[in-house]
Amino acid sequence: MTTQTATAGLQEQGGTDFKKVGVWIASVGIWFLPLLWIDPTTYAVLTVAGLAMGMLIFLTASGLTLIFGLMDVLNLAHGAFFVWGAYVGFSLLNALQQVGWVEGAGAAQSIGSVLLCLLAALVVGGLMGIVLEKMLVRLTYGSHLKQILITMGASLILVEILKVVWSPNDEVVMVPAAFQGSWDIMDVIITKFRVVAIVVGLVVLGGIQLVMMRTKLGIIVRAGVENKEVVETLGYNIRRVFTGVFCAGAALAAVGGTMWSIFKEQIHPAMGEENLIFALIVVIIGGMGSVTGSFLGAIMVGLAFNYVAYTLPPLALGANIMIMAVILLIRPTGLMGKE
Amino acid sequence: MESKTMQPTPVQTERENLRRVRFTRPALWVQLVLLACLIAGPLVVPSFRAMDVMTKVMIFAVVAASYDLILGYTGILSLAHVTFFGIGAYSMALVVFHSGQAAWYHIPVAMALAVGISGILAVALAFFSLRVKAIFFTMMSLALAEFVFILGDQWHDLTMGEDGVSFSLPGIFSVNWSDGTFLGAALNGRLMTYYFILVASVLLFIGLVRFVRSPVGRVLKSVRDNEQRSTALGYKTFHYKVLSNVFGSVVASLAGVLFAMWLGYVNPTSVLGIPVMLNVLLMVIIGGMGTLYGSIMGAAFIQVAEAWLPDLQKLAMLLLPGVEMAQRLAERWILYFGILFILVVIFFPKGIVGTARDVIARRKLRLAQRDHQTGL
Amino acid sequence: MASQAPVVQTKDLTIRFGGNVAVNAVNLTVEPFTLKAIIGPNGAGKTTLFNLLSGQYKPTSGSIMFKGREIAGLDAADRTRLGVGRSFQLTNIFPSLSVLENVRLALQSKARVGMVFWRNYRSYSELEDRAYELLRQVLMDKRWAVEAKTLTHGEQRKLEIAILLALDPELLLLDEPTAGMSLEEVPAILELIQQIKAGRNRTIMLVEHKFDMIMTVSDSIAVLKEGRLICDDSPQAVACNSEVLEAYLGGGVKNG
Amino acid sequence: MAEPILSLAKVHTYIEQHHILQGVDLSFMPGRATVLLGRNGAGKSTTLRTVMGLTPASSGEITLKGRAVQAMKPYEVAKLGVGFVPEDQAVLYTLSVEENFRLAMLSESETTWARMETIFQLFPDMKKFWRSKAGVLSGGQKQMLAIARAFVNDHDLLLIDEPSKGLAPIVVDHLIESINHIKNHTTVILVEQNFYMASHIGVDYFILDDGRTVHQGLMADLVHDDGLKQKYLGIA
Repeated sequence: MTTQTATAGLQEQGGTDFKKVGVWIASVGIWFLPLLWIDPTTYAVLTVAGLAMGMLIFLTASGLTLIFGLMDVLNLAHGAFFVWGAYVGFSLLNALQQVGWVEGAGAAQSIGSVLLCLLAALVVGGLMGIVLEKMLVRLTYGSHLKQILITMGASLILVEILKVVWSPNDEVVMVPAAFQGSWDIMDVIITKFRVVAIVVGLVVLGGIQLVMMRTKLGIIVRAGVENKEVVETLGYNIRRVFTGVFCAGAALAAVGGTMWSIFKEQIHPAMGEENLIFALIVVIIGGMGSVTGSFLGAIMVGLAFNYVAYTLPPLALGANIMIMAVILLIRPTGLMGKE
Repeated sequence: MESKTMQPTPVQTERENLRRVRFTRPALWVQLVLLACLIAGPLVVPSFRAMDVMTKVMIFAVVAASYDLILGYTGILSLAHVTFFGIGAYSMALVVFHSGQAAWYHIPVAMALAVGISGILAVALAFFSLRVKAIFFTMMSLALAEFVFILGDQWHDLTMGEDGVSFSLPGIFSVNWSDGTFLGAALNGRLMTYYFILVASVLLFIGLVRFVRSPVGRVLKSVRDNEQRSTALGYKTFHYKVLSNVFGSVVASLAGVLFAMWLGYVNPTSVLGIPVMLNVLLMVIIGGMGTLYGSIMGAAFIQVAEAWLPDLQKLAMLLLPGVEMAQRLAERWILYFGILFILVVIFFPKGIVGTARDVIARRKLRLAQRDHQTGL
Repeated sequence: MASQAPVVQTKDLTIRFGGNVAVNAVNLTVEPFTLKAIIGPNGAGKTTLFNLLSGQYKPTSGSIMFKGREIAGLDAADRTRLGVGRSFQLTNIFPSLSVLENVRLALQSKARVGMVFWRNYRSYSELEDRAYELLRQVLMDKRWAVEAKTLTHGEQRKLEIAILLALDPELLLLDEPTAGMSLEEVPAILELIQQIKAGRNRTIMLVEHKFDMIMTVSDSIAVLKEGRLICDDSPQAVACNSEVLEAYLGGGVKNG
Repeated sequence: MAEPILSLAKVHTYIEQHHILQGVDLSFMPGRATVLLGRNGAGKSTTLRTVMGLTPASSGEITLKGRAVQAMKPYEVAKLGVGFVPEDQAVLYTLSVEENFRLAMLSESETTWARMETIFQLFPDMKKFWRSKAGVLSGGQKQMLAIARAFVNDHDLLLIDEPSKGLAPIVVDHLIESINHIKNHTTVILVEQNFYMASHIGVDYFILDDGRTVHQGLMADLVHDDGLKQKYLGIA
């Protein structure tokens, strides 16, 4: 009898898998629709831009979704980590320019300077995450309202401090020489840094998946998303895991900010808030708590934004909100969200 | 049976007592004094700045109270409340602006537009996101707020973009209209607009109070307490949440119409921006969530602070002339705002009115206990 | 005759949670103005059956007729309006509202003025008076003004029954009304149930573990085991049924 | 006489405003399986959860191997060598069986993996479904997993909450067999409504009622005491 129920369970899964394939084909197919009014060359350029943008949004969204899934915390200060990452990267690039590693630098120096920036952002973001979690977020577990208010307050403070340390105005970011310019592949212009962005996004996705699927830490985090109490009674300090995940999420957001600043070649203090909106949409689309879901969501948002922005610029964000609404109508918990 | 007709039950006694003190309870007097101050204010203190602050307090008290209905009484955290306020403000501005010449009927048309658009939008927002976890609503509302802001900022043909829209009001509300003096104060368009806003915001506020004290308000309270139980009593809790959300949003949009009338100018940052939303949120929390009257306190606190904080900044700069960092810090008043925000949430979660009510309730309890003991 | 139609009639009522069949093809009939007790070991599906009847869950298959009308597709609020009242295993009241308000809200729902938003709720004085009357019935009138969370456990259960009576349901579903009560408090609840039954205008279904209590109050007893209805008979017949005893003493009687 | 491995003295626990444990006194001897009995809502599960620190005691003392643990966090109690099997087959559905076991291992050492061999002998299904998600297991298999999981570490004390809940009789028999095997190495405290299971595992018993200890003794005596069973357990 026991084996019967088990096989029944497996069959059931097989059934949903089949349905899933159909949905997958349909949802991939939709992305070729813009070809009806956009010429193929432009479409290819927009697609690369959209993928790059999606990857960068994913950096912010992955942390947001993990923090929500594990800790049930909606962290509205996530945009602040992002913008701090951007400014740290900007300052470090300025400093590196003094030693000639940025403009007019060789390939190795260019790669080195970007890696240094990412490392600096990682450290700063991570530290900010730990401090924020230990000082403030810890007080708000269990109350969404308090979380939202406190993290929003923290976000205001962090962005204001940023304006004091740097300036409230736009700044131009220098791009390391090796990443300036673009390649021309059969009339398709591909900006070099977009490719870097895609690579970094894929590396981060791979890294997260590796840690989550292959390590003990990953098992603990996934188990914590499902049932915190069981994890605690098995002898793990879930609070420490919380701090760790919050720190990692903040670090990822800061890395995303640095990448974004080089990608856009300019920064301003409100960019964290703007990116947070994208990340929230992505997290809702993907299903709160799912890294894979937010990856898919980020790609969708990045692509849709670029296709629509090319056709009707002011409606680009609106298109993403429409996608979100449609997905919520079909699946109220998002693409990969738990029921 | 006879004893029932002879002796009123304690419930009936209490009701009778309440009815008897209807016109003598202290809260009523506080309200009347407040109203009298608002009516006499512009006549007694003929300062435009004072009148400006008073008007903004009235309007934002209504916005904050309507937000409290959603946040405090229904337990939904919306970040799009100011969006509805902005829709009202833009309705007023654009109706006049696009018709070229202001006419008296533009005001009711703008109000109808505000109610219609925000009503439909509120229903749609609630329908999409209230069915699942409440947290979805928050995120959806934030996205909506951002979207409407971008529309206001970039749909240049309709909204004039970030430059905003200036317009003049018709008839006796026009800044150019004046007709001698009244009780020593200049009788002009400003004053008439002020009184119009006074009447309208008092009516809106009374509407909110009535809503909260109606059977619907009681159901909302029960939903916050134990939603499953409300459902088992036969209440469709989803409908109640939608109703209160729509009612609150519509009131906010009407307040937006009043705000536009007062300023004669709207732009995206002043009526749609996230900082305005945070302002309103802070008003509700400082005043006390779920108290409605707290909104008046909260609105007064924030508006007064905003009006006179720049003076404080100038003072700080005078006192510390050489320190550049101090000046930069003084400029960033949102920083203090953020700190205040966190401190209030952590240390003063019940707000002014909520804390006051707690103190009064505790004192009553202590008195009752003492009576009980001495009675023995 | 229409009045003789059973109050509740389920046909092949089934609900699955994943692979687990919590209620399995249950055919149950409850006659008007009788008291039917539902017993069975833990995990037998008693509370799940109640959840199906009151609309907290939707059945996977099967039908539920209430006074000859199919209700399986209706939600909990609609069923309450039709006359299905439900008490919960864990005490389920509005903790921060007053005792009177707890009952008044139930009456307000029944009076269908819940959607009124322009009148003061206190202007419906008849609801308040009726609520007080009901509190008197369950001997709780002295406590009308306090917050419900300050009541003792037994008082909260009494309040719950007052709320249930306020809904004026034809069918009362009582899920372990004495659970977690101290032994001194049980007789009062028992008396209350007897009193409701003596009124001859309501049908009661009762989930209870206290076997002696069930034997005295019920007209018939249905026994569930692993989601199946294994017996539905008079109290005397059920008490002698060997399968029932086995179900009660646990799964292993035949092996041990 | 030996020191008790775990003892509770005048323990009170509140869940929100409900006073669940109202002065529980218990002591458990090492090496003797003990069953906590009592009707629904008597406070049995809460007793285990209070020992684990999941619903902290508001007053009273809990002593584990001579150390006061009432103020400890669940993970600290677990690290002192206490295994806990919660009710309702609390395995992690989205993790594979393998990952469920790896999660439970406090250290993934040679000896731990050696222990797995014994577990596979006791629970052959665990080997069979090693790579499957725990969510696809049947109720009985999930319960097996939850218990087997607690067996991978060298626990001194194992708290098991209603393992038989919702299981078919044949599965219950298998469970009894495997818990009796564990009993030889570890002190077991079992909360159980199923009297058949309780009587086949327990050596000592306690009866709780209304959050208080009302009776205690040897299981062998209780089996024949119909009066007591009727009074506190509602069975005869």
